[in-house]
Amino acid sequence: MTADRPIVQLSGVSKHFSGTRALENVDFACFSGAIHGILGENGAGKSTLIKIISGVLQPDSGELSVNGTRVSFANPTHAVASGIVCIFQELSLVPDLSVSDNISLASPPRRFGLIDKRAQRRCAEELLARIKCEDVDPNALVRELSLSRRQMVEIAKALGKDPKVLILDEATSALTSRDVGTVYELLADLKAQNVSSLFISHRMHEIEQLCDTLSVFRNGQHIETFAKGARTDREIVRLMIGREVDAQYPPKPAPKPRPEHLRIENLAWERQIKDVSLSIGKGEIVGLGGLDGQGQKELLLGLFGVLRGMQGRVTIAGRPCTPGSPAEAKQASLRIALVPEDRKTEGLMLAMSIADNLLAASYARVSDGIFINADKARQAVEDGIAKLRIKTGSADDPVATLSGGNQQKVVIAKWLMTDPDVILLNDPTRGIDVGTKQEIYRLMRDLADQGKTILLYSSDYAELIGCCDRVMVMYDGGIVASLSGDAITEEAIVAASLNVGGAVPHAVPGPSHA
Amino acid sequence: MRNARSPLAATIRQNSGFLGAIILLLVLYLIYNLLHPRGFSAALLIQNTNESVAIVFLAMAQTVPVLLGGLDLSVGAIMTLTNCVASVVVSGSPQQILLGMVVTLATGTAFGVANGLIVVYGRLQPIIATLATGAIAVGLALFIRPAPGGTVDDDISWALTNDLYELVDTYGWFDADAAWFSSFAWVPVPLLIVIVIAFGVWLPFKHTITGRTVYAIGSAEGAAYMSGLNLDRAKIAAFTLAGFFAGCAGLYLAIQTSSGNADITQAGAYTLNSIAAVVVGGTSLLGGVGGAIASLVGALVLRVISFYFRIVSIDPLLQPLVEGLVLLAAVSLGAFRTLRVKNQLALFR
Amino acid sequence: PEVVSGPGADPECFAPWSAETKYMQWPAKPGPYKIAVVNGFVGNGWRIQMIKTAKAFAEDPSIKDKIAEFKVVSTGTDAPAQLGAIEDFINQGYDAIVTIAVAPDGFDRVIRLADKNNVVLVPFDNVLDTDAVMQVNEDQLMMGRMWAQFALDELKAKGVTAGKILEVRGLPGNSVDRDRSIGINETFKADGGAWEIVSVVGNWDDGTTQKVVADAIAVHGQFEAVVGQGGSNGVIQALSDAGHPWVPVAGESENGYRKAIAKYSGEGLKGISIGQSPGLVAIAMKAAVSALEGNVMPQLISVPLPVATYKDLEDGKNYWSDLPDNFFTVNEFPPCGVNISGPSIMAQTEADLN
Amino acid sequence: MKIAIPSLKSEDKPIFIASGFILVILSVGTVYTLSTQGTAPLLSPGYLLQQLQTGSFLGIVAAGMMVVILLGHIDLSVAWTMTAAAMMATTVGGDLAIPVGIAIGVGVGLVNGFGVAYLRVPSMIFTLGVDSVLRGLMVAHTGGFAPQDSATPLMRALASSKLMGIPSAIFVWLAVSLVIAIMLKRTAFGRQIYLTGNREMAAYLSGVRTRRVILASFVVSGVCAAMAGVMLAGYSARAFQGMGNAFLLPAIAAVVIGGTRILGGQGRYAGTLVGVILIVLLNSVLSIMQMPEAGRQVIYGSVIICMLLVYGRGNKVQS
Ligand SMILES: Nc1ncnc2c1ncn2[C@@H]1O[C@H](COP(=O)(O)OP(=O)(O)OP(=O)(O)O)[C@@H](O)[C@H]1O
Ligand SMILES: Nc1ncnc2c1ncn2[C@@H]1O[C@H](COP(=O)(O)OP(=O)(O)OP(=O)(O)O)[C@@H](O)[C@H]1O
Ligand SMILES: [Mg+2]
Ligand SMILES: [Mg+2]
Repeated sequence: MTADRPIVQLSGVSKHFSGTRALENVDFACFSGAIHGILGENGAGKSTLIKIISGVLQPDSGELSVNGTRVSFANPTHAVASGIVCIFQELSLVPDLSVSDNISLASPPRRFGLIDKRAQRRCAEELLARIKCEDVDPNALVRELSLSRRQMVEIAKALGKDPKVLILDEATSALTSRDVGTVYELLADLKAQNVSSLFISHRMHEIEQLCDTLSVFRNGQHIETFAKGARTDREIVRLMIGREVDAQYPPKPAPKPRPEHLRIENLAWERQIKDVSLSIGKGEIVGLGGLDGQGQKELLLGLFGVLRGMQGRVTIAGRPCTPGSPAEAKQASLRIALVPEDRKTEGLMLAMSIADNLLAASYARVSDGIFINADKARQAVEDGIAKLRIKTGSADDPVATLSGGNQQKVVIAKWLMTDPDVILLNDPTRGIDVGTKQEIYRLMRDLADQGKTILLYSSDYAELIGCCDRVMVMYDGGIVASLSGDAITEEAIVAASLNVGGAVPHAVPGPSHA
Repeated sequence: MRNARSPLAATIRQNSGFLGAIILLLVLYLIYNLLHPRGFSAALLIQNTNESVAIVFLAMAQTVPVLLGGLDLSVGAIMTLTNCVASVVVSGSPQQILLGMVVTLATGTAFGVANGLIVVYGRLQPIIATLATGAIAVGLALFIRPAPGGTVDDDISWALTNDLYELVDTYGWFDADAAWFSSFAWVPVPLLIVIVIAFGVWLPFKHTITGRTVYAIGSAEGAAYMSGLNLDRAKIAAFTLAGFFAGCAGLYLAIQTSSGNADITQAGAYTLNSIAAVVVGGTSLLGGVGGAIASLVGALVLRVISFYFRIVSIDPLLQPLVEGLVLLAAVSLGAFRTLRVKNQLALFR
Repeated sequence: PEVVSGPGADPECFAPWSAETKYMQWPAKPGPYKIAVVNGFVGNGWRIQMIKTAKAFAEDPSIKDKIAEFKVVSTGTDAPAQLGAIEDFINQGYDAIVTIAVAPDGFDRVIRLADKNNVVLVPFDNVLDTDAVMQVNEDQLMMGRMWAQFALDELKAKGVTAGKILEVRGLPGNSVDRDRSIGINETFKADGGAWEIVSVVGNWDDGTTQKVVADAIAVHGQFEAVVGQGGSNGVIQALSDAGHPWVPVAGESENGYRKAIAKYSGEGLKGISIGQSPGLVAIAMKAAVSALEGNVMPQLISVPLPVATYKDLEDGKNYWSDLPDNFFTVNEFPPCGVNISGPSIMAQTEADLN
Repeated sequence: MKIAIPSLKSEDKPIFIASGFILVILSVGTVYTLSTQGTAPLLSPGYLLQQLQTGSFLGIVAAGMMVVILLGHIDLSVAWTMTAAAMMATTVGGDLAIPVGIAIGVGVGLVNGFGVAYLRVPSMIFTLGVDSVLRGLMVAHTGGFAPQDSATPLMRALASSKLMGIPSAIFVWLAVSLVIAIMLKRTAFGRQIYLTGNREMAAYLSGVRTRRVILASFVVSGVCAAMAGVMLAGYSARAFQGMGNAFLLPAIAAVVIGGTRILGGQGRYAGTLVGVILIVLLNSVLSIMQMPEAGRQVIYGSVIICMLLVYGRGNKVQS
């Protein structure tokens, strides 16, 4: 009925940040009852677009109309009042408030002008049930939840605002496939109620499965909008990054015997890691799979020296590896690197320059005695930027001005500059566009070929399948399956993730063909 | 942990610092009374509450900006300013006295509003903005009262610093010796004042959207903004409330001493003690966690510690050292938590 | 207490402030007594010396037997805490409380409670603006006048009748500062000479005083005399660092200041030293005991100003050239039997203690 | 007067504005002296050098304070660190005086750093506790036996003698400034201070030993305060109780006026230098104008607010 009148429409919208052109003369429309995917590489302007739609940013020029009337939102509250609800790329939950407080943060049920905690809790329970998250305690603090649970709470919170237009800016980047499935169903439900959704994701298969209209952005420009199926994947990728991308994943080398490098025996810590044993060869990429929060993060942190009171034995090239801190882990004798989960709080000093961030882990390498050698430092920064093709104006700009994907590249580049030997990656491609992802995959393989040992946790099964020589699936703190070669399939990973067989592994999985 | 789904269990888990402070307070105060020759008497309770009111109010004042993630270094100065204002206006007929009290509280509140406006529209860091406005407040106090003195009404001073009996007796509202009254005639008026303000102003505020926004800002300002909360209003409200509580402290101080005194060192000492009280109460200086009631308890803990110097024998020249060590120990109590932390990332926030 | 007519006991020691001073009498209590000293701020030399004097005097044979329990607490510059401490000692059943008030007002409640419980409350040094309690002090107004008069006399002797005088004030807002400054200024005004008084604020603190005096010299060039309320060591230091010629100086009773006067008076540093003595605490304690014994006491006890000019300085008697600068030389009051000298408590060495 | 250079980097802005304000203060003071006594002593080298001399004590304290503030912490113990260092130095006397004073600073810094970095007590409150412990120690020290309090000749020489007509204290201040400035800009430790101040968790995960950085920074602050205390004792020729009290708030104000972010992570040393000069001159001119305390406090507060407002209102927080 309203298919011909867009619910949200932008015409001629431009937005500039000091020096960067984030959006340029963009015309864009979204219709009721549509699930509209937005694609584009990192820094294409997707987040800027939805920030304008949801009132966080105001366009420099151009207009925004909702339901045919011209509007100008001064802040997100105005947008919410018009039914536009956004789940932002950087979550907007308050960690020290409870889940139920968060869900009805801006407009809680009230009695006598005061917040009615009980009604609020009921409301939270209903919404959580609707997205099948009954396991989340409405009284728990958001701080106590894992990232994927937080994303689900964020979705519940958005639902509670009764949206006409629901915007998800990479809101599924940390979700496991079960939750993604729930979100699919939810969006389908909403669609049936004539609610339209704007969906941003760098996971092509998600977009494909879910959306009925796709729009591609590149360099701040709206390139094209088309119906699902009108274009092939290849074509879409070309539209996005302006060039062909053939194979997403670099070819895996043939399985071959590798000398054992990193060996983990009977590792245990608190209740999160239970008797994990694992051995990785030189030049091998081992994936960690499983649902979110099954101890993968702790395992990586533990190897990196962050956890105290670990039990078990870890050796690197036969020598014991017991770093007491990241500083010890990165030292010459161990040379471990960790790309952490959350770049914003764990990876970057947002207000500092790109150069300072890149050098953060390698001052020792660019210093002569106690003084920093300015030439060496500049050279190292240039190399880092070039190696990962970080899209930046100047290395002296604050890292906060980079798009999410480029920020992620800064974190990776920072660690590559230390010339690590063992590389621990915690979901390194979260929020990264296909083009960049491909570069990162190639880089990982190159590093492996140079003899580095790589342990990769990813919430994206495709990535595990495409990149890893072997995949360990974790469940409740332990490794429940070790897959290698052709056995690495989505079915196998999913089955193991849910621990369907209830298998408890005994044998120490060794390097392939060792 | 996940299984503890009852709201009570969650509350206890999330307020362990506060509960610790309450237990500490009860233990300390019990022992003090046991050691004191007139322990467990109404006279002692009146004396103890009287001497705690100002710092309790100030600790509550400090809490609200701290919850925002800022510090208000002007609370002591606002107390001093309102103390001086009260010493001028709280006298005369009962109506004038009442008006004077309102004016005093309004002064504190207005100064808080000014702090809020500067922080919000000047986009200055609270800690440094209030360092500056604190100097201004003390300056104004000195203008009003270049030398200590003043004329606060004697009756009100006596009535409000004693028990209910004296209050009723002073103003002759009814027969203070009435039988029904005797069972709570001993209740100290200052205690009632603190309870009424703490539970009548703070608790409702905490359960408004603005109050919750204060917590949200302290915990994650960006998220609060993105969630469509009105940050500016909450920030201004927080400093306003701080000004109001500091005004309560200044007013009570004026009533208690029947005078005003623009004492710069006292203003500074009170500000710093208010921060200490907030920390001892279990409110995080990073914001988002804690509350004014907790700080009330924190302030009482610090006060009770100082009571001990009057009943135990220590060399008077070692007293400042012991005091310092006890303060250091009190604020380091929370450190035991860090020794238990197994995931070092939990140490940073 | 009852207001009675004089004369009071031991007038040599407990001199009434003026002819109008009224007298008070408490009902006699059998001794020995419980006495507390409630100090405010601690953390400067004067207060430390005061506390040491109090402790030493409590052990003095003349009074030891009359004291059953003696306690000193410091509450900091915190009026409620000081009031609370006084009230606490009243509640604990102490017989007398000696105090340095953090403010000249605000003690109505504790005065009322003390009277109700027949407790003798004796403020000294920083006294109260009330005549309802017995107090012990030196006459600050008179001190200001004597300082100014001395400077005027010395200037006259030099033949100087006009010029700039530097006045160094104390802690702003304090009544002692106010009274001394009034005394100084009215004396200069009364003189009729063309004196221009430049005031700077030294907070009674050596460091601050030194800085503000140095600044004033840099800006004004030269002063005919310096009348400082405190921080006298700082005045001397600033004058000497600036190469300012020695001129008449009025100041307190720090040993360092007296040393300097003794050394340079020949070169023109004609100095007068009048100090607020930490020994006041002993007189206040003695007065409290006397009141408890039922003697008639003046309401305001005036302790004579311990004046010493460059003419009467004598090494080893009223200053000590071989001892540190920071203690206050005037500590003892022989008419009162208070014989604890500054050096005897402030110049003990570690060896002396053994 | 000075036209602001158009493309001033935001970090340099405070330095230029504060410098401009220094000129304003001097002009106001000069107008005052011209109108009251017809001379302009404030513009004489003698006066200015004297201000720099007394400013050098504050300057050295502020240098250390800045390092700690860059971390997002604060050191409220500087007042009694100064006093304790000075008193212990004069008590010991002789050649050991200065080393003992500095050692006190190291000790205090270690305690502060331990409490803040390892026990993770907020610095605002831990250093406050350390300050009162130090005060207690000094009271006990004076109370126990009479310590010697006169400064050694070397202390006197460092603080109040002149070299080529310039007070030697200024040279000490310059030397400290140079060390701190180079340390902040050109050493790994300095950069790690900024990293830690911006986000300790990310710095820690980058392999920065953030706890040691914090510990060391507090030691720097403690040593600076101790040096200032020892020199102040040299300037006054003696050490005395409470001699550092007048330095805490001005030191913080100077750092902030110099453009250092009070929450840490941003700031240039040159700013602190200018901030110290501004504060010292402001105090001095107000004292010369015989401004009553009330007016002085109001002006003090207003200056800080106005300066910060013109530096540009802080950036909005991003999510
Ligand atoms: N606050 C800002 N200041 C300066 N530049 C900015 C700012 N926010 C975004 N930009 C720039 O605008 C461009 C578009 O950024 P935007 O966040 O919209 O990208 P995106 O498409 O969401 O990328 P990603 O997929 O990485 O999230 C980028 O070049 C980015 O560097
Ligand atoms: N991204 C954000 N994150 C958190 N808070 C924000 C954000 N943007 C704005 N705010 C808050 O909202 C308030 C209002 O912002 P707004 O942009 O309307 O300010 P303004 O008064 O228009 O300022 P200016 O005149 O500088 O543009 C700000 O004071 C700020 O605290
Ligand atoms: Mg984005
Ligand atoms: Mg705006």
